Amino acid sequence: MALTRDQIAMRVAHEFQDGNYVNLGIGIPTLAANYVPDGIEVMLQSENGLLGMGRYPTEAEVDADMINAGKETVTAITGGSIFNSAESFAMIRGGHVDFTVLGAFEVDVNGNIASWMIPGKLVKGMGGAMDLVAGAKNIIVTMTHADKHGNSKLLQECTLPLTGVNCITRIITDLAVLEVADGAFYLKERAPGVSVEEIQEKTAGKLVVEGDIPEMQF
Amino acid sequence: MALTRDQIAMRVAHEFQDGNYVNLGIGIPTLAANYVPDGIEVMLQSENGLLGMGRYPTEAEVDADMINAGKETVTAITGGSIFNSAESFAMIRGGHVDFTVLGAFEVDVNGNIASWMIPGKLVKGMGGAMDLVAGAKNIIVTMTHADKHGNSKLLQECTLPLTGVNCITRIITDLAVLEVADGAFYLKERAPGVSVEEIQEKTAGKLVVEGDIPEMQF
Amino acid sequence: MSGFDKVVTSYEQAMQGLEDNMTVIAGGFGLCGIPEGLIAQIKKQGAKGLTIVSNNCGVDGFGLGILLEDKQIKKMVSSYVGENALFEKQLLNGELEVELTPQGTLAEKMRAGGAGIPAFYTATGYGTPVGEGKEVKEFNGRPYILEESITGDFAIVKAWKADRFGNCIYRHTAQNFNPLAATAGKITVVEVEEIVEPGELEPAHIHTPGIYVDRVIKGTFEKRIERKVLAKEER
Amino acid sequence: MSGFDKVVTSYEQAMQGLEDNMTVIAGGFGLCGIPEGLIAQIKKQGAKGLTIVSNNCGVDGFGLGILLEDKQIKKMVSSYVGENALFEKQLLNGELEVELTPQGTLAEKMRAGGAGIPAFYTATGYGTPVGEGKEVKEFNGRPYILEESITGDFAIVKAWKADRFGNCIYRHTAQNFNPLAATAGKITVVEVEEIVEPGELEPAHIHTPGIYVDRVIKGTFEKRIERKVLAKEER
Repeated sequence: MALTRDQIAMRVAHEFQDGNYVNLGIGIPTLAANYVPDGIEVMLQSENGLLGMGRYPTEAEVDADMINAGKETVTAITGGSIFNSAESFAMIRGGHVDFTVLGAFEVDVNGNIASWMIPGKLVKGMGGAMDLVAGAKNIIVTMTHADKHGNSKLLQECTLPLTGVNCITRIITDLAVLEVADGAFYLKERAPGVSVEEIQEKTAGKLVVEGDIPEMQF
Repeated sequence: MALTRDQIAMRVAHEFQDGNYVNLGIGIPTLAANYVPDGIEVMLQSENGLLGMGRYPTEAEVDADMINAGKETVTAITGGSIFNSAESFAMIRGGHVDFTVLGAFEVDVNGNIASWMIPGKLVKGMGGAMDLVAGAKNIIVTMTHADKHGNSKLLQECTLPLTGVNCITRIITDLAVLEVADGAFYLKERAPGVSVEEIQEKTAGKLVVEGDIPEMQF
Repeated sequence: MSGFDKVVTSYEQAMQGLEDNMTVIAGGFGLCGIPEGLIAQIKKQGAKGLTIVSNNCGVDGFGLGILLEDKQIKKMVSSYVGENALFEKQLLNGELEVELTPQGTLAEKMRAGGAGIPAFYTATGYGTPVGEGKEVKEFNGRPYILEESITGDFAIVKAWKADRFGNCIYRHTAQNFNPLAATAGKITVVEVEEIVEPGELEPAHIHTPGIYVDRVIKGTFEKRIERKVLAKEER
Repeated sequence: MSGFDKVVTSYEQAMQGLEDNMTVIAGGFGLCGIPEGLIAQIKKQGAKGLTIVSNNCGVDGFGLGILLEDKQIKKMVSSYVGENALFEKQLLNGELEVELTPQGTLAEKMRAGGAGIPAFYTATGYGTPVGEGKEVKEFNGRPYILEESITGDFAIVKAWKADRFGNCIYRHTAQNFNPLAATAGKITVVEVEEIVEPGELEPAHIHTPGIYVDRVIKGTFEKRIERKVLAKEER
C-alpha cells in the first residue's frame, strides 16, 4: 500500500546519520524531524539563519523574532547559533549542510528537478530551493510517485522549468526508494505491499530493477 | 624649507573632515592621527579588523590579542567594533572608508602608484595596500618629493611594479600639496619657504602651476 | 563625536532624500525583522516608481505590502512573493514587475554590493530560468553562472539595539537580511528598538559596524507574527 | 549528542590525516590569534611539501616560521612575509615558493572557498603584477579582475572559546582571518583557550557556527607579542 505522509517522513529519517546537519523543506520533509531514529542525532538548519532549530514554542515562548524558513514560530536548541542570510547560504552553497530533503513536482533520470514553477499558474518564487539543490552534499526528494491524476512525476525528462540540474541522487516516494544514476532510476526498495509492477507502471522515466527489491523497513 | 615628517602629518590631518572614517598606513600616515584639528573627529580603521582604533596601551592594558595592522599593541575607543578580515576589507573595497593615507615609492601623472616592490630587492608583500588603493573613496599619498639621491618620485610614468592604477588624486610631500588630474600634477600649495622653482625641479612628471601658489597653512 | 552621531529624531529626517525611481534595499524575512516605521514613512512620502530589493513583499496591509496600495513599487527583486493578493493583482495587470532571485543569491548579491565585489560565480540557478542569459564558466568541471551584485540608493534596516555611532546588533532570527542590506545602501537607515550608549555593545559582538550606517532612529514595532505554530501539547 | 561532540584530547587526533603535499589554511595575523599547538603538531608530524595559506609566515622560531626549519613548506600563499630570515633564505635558494596575494583578496578567497563561490571579481590588483594573466571584465565602466577562491585539506584555527558542538567565538583582534579559515577546510580544527558548555555562548554572538568545525582541542598559548608599543607617557 502507498505510504502515508508520515510513513514517507519516517523512511526519510532512516537516511540520517549521527552528526548530520540537515535542512528540511516545507511539508513532508519537515515531518521527518519527528522520526529521527534512536541513537541518531541530527542538527536542523533553517535557511533564514538558524542552526540547531528546536521544537515549536509554547505559548509563553512565542517570539516574533524567532521563526524558521517556513515563517513559523520556532525555538532553538541549546547550543544553536543564529546568523545572517549570507552566512546561512554560505553553509548551504559551500556544502556544509550534509542533507537536504525537499519536495518536487518532477524529477528526471538525469537528476534534474522541477519544484518551483508551473507555467500558467502564478509564480510565487523559488525561495532557497535553487541554492539548496545546488549546494547540499546529499539531496533527497520526497513526493508522491504520481500526481492526483495518476501521471508519473519520475520522468525521462522534466517538462517544467527546472530548480536544478544533475543534482538529485535519491528519491523517496509513497511507493518506492530510488537512486538516480547513469541516466536511469534504480529501484532500491518498495513500500510494503506495493509490487514492482505498480512502481514500473507509475514511473515514466527509465527504471532499472536489479534482483529482488526488498520492502522498506521502518 | 622641506617639511619634517611631523609637519607632513600635520598637513595631512588638515584634509580630514568631521565624521571621516580613515585608514592610515605605517609611518608618516600614522602620525597624522596625532594632529587631527580641534572640532574635527575621525574614526580610525585598522585593516586587520578594528574600527575605532585608540591610542597605544599602558603597560597594564597591553594585550596580545589587541593589535593594529602594523602588528603593534593598541587599544580601541569606546564604541569601537571588531570583526574578521573579510568584513574589514569589505569596508575598504566597498568604499565605506572615506580616506586612506599611505606612503609610496613613486606616483605618476595618471594617478598610478608604486609602493610595494623594488625589483632586485626582496619582495615582502603588498599586505593590504592594493585593496586600500582600489577601495577607498579618497586616497592621499604622503612621501618625500625626491628620494635620498635627489631623484623625483613624482613621475610621468611609474617605473616600479604598480600597487594600483588611476587611483591617486592627492599627494602631500615635504615640499608641496598636489592634485593629480588630466595627466598632470597640479601644484596647489608650497611648503613654507619652498619656491615653485624648487618643486618644479624635483617633479619629473608634467607639473601644472596655475596662478599664485600659496604656502601651506597649519 | 558630533560627526559620528547618526541618531535622527523624526522619520522625515530618516528618509530624507528618497525620490521617485530610486532603489531601496530592505532587510527582513517575511514579517520578521522589518523596519516597520521606515516603510510607513515611504508610504507617507509617496515616492513612486521604486525598485524594492527584499526577500519578500510583506502581506496585504502590512510590511512592504502597504507600498502596493498606492502603486509606489515599480519592481520587486525577491525570492518569494506569495503572501499577497494585491501583489498578485498588480503583477497580473502588468503594473508591477518582479525579478525572482534565489534566496542565497539575493543575500550574496547584497553582501557583494556592500563589499565592492561587482559580481561572483555561483552554481545556484545554473540550467534553470534564473541562469538564462547569464555568463557560464566551469570551475573544477562544474558549471557556474555569473551573478552581479546589488546596491541601493537607500537601505532600510531593522536592528534591535544601536548606539549613536551606528553600531548595531540584531535579535534572534530578525537578523536575516538586515546586516547585508545595511552594507549595500548609499544611505543606510536603521530603525531600532533601543538606542544604547557607545560601549554598551561588546565590540566583537557588533553585527553591523557603524561605518555602514548613516542614520539611526528609535522606532516602535508591532512585530506581527505570520505563522504562529505552537508545540503539540499546547495546540 | 555524540555525533556532534567535536572535542579531541590529543594533538595527534587533532591533526590526524594530515599528509605530505596537502594544503593547510591557517588563521592568524602576524603572531596574533595563531593556533600555536596545531602548528607545533604539524612540525612534530613532519608532513612535507605543504602549501600553507596564511596572511603571514610567523617569525623565526615561532608560529608558522617553525615549519621552515625542516623545510616542510613548499609554497606560501600570503600577503606579507617580511619578518623571517629563514623564509628569505629558502625563498632566495628556490626551496620555497611564494604566491603574494593582497590581504583583502586573500580574506575574500577564503570566505568564498567556504561559501561555495568559486570566483569573484575585484578591483584590487588590476593593472599590477597581481592581475597578470587574470580575466578582466568591466562593470559600470571600471575594470575588475577575476580571482578564484581557496579551500584547504585542513584549516587550522585559533579561537577563544568553543563548545563541544564546535561553536566558536574569538577574542579582540585575534579574530582576523580565523573565522574565514574555519569555513574553508575540508577538515577544520580549532584550538581554543577554553571549552564551554553548549548554551554558554549566546547564539547570535557565535562567530563560527559549529557546522564548519570538525575538531576542537583545548590548547595553552604563549601569545607572543610582535611589536609592543606603549602609550607615550609610559615609554
